[in-house]
Amino acid sequence: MELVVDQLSVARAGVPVLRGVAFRLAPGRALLLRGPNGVGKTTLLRVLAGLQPPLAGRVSLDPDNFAYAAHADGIKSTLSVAENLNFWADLHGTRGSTGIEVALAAFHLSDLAERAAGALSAGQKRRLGLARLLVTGRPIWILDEPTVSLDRDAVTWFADVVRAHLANGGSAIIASHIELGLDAEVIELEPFRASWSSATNDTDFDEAFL
Amino acid sequence: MELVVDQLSVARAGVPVLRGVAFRLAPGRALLLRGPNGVGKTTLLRVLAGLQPPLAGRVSLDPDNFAYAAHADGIKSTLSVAENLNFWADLHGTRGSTGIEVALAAFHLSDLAERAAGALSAGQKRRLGLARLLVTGRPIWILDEPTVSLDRDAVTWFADVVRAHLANGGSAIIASHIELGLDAEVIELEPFRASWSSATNDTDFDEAFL
Amino acid sequence: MRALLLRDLRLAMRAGGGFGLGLAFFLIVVVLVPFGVGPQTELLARIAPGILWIGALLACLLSLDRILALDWEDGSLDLIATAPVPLEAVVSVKALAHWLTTGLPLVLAAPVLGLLLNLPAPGYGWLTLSLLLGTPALSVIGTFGAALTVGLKRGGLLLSLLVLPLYVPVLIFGAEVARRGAEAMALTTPLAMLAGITCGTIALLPFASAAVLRMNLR
Amino acid sequence: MRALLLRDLRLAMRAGGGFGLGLAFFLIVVVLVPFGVGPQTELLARIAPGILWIGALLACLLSLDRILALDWEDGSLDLIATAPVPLEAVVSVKALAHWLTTGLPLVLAAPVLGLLLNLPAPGYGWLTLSLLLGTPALSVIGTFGAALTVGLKRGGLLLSLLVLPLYVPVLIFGAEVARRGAEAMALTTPLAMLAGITCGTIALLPFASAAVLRMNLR
Amino acid sequence: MASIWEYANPRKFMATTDVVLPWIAVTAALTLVGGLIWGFFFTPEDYRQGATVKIIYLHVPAALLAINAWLMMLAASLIWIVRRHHVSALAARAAAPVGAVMTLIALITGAIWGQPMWGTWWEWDPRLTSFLILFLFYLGYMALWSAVENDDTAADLTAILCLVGSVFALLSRYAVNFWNQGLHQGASLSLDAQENVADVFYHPLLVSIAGFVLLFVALVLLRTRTEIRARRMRALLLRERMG
Amino acid sequence: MPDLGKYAVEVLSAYGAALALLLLLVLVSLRRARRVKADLAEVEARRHGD
Ligand code: HEM
Ligand SMILES: Nc1ncnc2c1ncn2[C@@H]1O[C@H](COP(=O)(O)OP(=O)(O)OP(=O)(O)O)[C@@H](O)[C@H]1O
Ligand SMILES: Nc1ncnc2c1ncn2[C@@H]1O[C@H](COP(=O)(O)OP(=O)(O)OP(=O)(O)O)[C@@H](O)[C@H]1O
Ligand SMILES: [Mg+2]
Ligand SMILES: [Mg+2]
Repeated sequence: MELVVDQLSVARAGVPVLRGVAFRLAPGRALLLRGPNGVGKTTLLRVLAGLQPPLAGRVSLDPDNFAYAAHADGIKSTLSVAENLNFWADLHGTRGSTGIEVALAAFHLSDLAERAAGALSAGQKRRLGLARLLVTGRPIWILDEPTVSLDRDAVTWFADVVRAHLANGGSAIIASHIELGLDAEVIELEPFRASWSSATNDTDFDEAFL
Repeated sequence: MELVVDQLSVARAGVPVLRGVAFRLAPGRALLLRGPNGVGKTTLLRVLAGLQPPLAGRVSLDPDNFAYAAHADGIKSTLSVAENLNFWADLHGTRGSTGIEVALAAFHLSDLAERAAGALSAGQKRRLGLARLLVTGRPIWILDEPTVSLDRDAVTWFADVVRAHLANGGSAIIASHIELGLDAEVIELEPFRASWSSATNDTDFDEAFL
Repeated sequence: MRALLLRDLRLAMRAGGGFGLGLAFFLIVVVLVPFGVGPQTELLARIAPGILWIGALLACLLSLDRILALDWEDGSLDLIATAPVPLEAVVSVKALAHWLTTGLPLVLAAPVLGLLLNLPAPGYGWLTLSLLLGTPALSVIGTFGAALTVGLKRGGLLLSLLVLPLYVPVLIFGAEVARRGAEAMALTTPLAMLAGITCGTIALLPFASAAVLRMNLR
Repeated sequence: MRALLLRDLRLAMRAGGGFGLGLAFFLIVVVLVPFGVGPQTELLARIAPGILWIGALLACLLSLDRILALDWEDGSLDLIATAPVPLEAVVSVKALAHWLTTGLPLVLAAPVLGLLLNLPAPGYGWLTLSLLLGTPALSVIGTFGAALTVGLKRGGLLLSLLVLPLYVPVLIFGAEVARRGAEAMALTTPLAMLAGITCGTIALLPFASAAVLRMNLR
Repeated sequence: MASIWEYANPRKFMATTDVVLPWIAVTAALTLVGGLIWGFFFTPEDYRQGATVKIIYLHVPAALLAINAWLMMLAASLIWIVRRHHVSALAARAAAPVGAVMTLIALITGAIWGQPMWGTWWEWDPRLTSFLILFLFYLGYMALWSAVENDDTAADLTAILCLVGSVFALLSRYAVNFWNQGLHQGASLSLDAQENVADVFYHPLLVSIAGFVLLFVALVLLRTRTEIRARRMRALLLRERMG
Repeated sequence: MPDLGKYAVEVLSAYGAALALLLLLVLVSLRRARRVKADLAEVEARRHGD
């Protein structure tokens, strides 16, 4: 179940942003994506999650190996914290096996379980969004700036959860600007930035549209 | 024009979250608000900005001394970066005096000035949101987690802008979980958390509503 | 899929969830008509079946943007799309939830509102039947429209514009059934057509909706 | 304040901004009516002034939630509220922008659509006049409703429910002017009432809207 | 004498109504049942309307209360805006469903009455129409209360809606009158009216009006108590979570 | 039972509908009152308990 990404090019709104990205990710390992604002981290992660097709290149695993946590959390503010998690557990068919208690406990949300999700602060919401990962039961986590709004304690809880996931043979791809204290490979995306000149065959009219 | 905050209590959705917050902020100084998720930083900042009334206590300056930058940036995605900034400059009547070029340059947005704001990445949007502060022409900045989504370079640009603002006699109140490298006083909000027991007179039914 | 249906119904019932508001809108449209065209009973009775159908259609239309846009805005839709459920099933369930929370109440309320417009007595049964047959098609077609406009900020009005032409056949046959019913005329042809349209859209349109949604998500 | 007005107009013109969609909705409602009530010319002519007014009102209603909700969602409203401009002026400008982008096009389009419904010849002038007088009130009242529901997720339908009863007097007098105009009857009283209501709402309601908005922002 | 504003203190209000409410409830039940039985069983038929006059014992009291409940809500809203007494805001909230049901009863009994008298269930008569509009106002008012999460904000918003709505309700009343001259009876309960209803109908009508009014008071008190408790409970639950 | 003549259906249905609505309102109010009272008591007990 090694993930192999090969010569991947991705586009945002039709404009290529990254070209020729390649990496391998073995089970039990984490990968940090680094790169300045606007380099294309979010776009790359959406491609991996199967939400948009790549421009070129190959991802060795099916999208349903990935659990994606985006900038937006997908939280329903009128449902309680527990109802939100239960929904995701049901949808992924993991209600019986994992149980949401583990996920709640991991992010110290058990006390807030009955609270309507709309009445959480920014960081609490984020924790709920991350707890969702645990109930998907998927091996590879794709995390887009997961620690936004988290306080220092919450960041360590998050790192613990990721470490436990890796120890269980899972893996994770994380885009983040801050230090997480994880033992992970780092890939810098700046060199893959798609520039005008790096377009492969500029003469092809069809290609020139892109 | 010193800001004096005295015995301030603030409530969110009718529930007191902080009690008895007090501090002073002289021109040229910055203040960092620290505290775990959910302690009430956002609520406190909204009260200072005049968006909601305090439960008790006093803020020595009028709301129109403050420029507020919230979690949400107030960016119109169909307007260009320049149009967005021009609007705020006009609304604050500073179009003539400061000019938006300074603001654009400070956050390295000049190249993107004609781009529709909706086509920016998360960090670029954030920079546009912060550039707005420069065109308000207001002396005290209230910043709620300003560096969310910013890459390392952008964080230093931001710190430079704040330092320049302080050097001009402005001041800033910043809620943030990460280190900004600013020379600033720090106030930890945890001790001011409004707890059950600190409720003044529990016996009064009228008060018990709150 | 049951989880999704239950969640949508639960969301609709919660504060601000919009359950009953479609109904209220229907009521209000029907109430406004006499203010506009005047209070003459005999005139109102003549236009009653048509107005009731148009009112139901508009009430349905207005709630369409809740079907997908809310889930889009808070990011749930992306996450649902990556969950192990086929998108065709997702859009069908969404349409079903919309019908249960909007269409069905309209069907039940229509006879009462018929009173307000002096609908002739034989019309009530046919009006209800035609709405019962027609509103599921409205929900399914509406879900298609919602999928088309999901990425657009406040696609609400654009959505109406796209969906209304698609509603025209349903409206024509539905209102025809109701009108002929009210005037006690033969109505098998429009009834059969209405039923046919509904079955056809339910069977086929979810595939189009899912395809369109997939495009909009990327 | 000019900046705000210009921004709102510019936003309306941009892609997805909703300019012209109210108009399209108006067109479609008017087009649907013959499908609903049947194609008899004389019947349509009788209900034409009323239907045109109701169509304009609904088109107006549907675009109300754009007035404030968009600015609320992306946080601009908070920032505008902290800017050095009185909130009363802000809501007035918002209502004006809404009228310019929605009400005015409706007024201009109404005579054309009157043709579709066989509006009698003397009716055109009065129809236009009544809409010209009445639609500003619709925008101002609508802004009040938008301010009431601004904090609520997708308050759209609740907004309709709250605003429609408030629209009743405007609709009655407006449609009455148009109908009497079409039938060449005396119409000074409803015309005076319509003008009175419009002036009254424009003068007073912004204070209520600003108050309500302030409450919703905190 | 204690100021009336003291009853705006929730604790005081709860204590007082705790004592008073059972009495009001019992009186209400007795008067209402008495009035309705008198009206239903022991009045003659009207020479024109036949047995349908008996509907008047439901219709007229419900119609009166439908309007007066709104007026009460208006007064309570004003008190909330001016003096910010929570009890009065909650009383307005408590009265709305009662008023709505009264409006509905007036509408339904009126519709049933219309069938034999006017030959139609519904007629766009001004009085009927304005009741329908009133019903819509009730619906909107209640919907707004339940849509807003923060209690104080909800109270503020609904109070202003009630104020503005009242003005527009008056306007609509006038508009509707202008729009259609109606079939409906004028008010004939007034003291100086020439053609008053005959005493045989009048006396039981007064009793059932009294019954309805008492029932209204009892229900509003009961529901206000519930709202106060619910409000306190929400506050406590929130605090509990705050730790 | 008085003789209601040819209007029996109307009068009886008017009484039936109105009384049913009133009864419903009373029952709903009472039930909610009872439930809220019980819930509040529980919360208060929890509060004083710990
Ligand atoms: C369907 C809707 C109807 C509504 C909303 C309605 C409303 C009202 C209202 C508000 C009153 C109180 C007027 C006052 O005392 O000033 C009233 C009284 C009355 N209504 Fe109706 N009404 C309706 C239908 C009818 C019908 C169909 C009849 C029978 C023909 C009827 C007969 C009466 C009578 C006899 C009174 C008592 C008038 C008096 O003595 O004051 N109503 N109604
Ligand atoms: N709708 C759009 N149309 C055109 N270009 C876009 C659009 N959205 C984003 N872009 C551009 O695509 C590029 C990649 O954006 P992306 O969001 O993937 O960056 P990112 O690496 O996630 O940045 P950040 O760290 O700021 O989140 C950026 O340069 C951005 O300006
Ligand atoms: N709508 C609401 N109803 C009830 N409580 C709420 C609501 N919104 C927030 N809260 C609570 O109010 C408290 C203060 O929230 P606030 O957003 O001010 O925290 P914060 O310090 O900004 O946290 P963060 O660092 O996560 O942004 C939190 O405990 C939160 O759970
Ligand atoms: Mg990104
Ligand atoms: Mg915060």
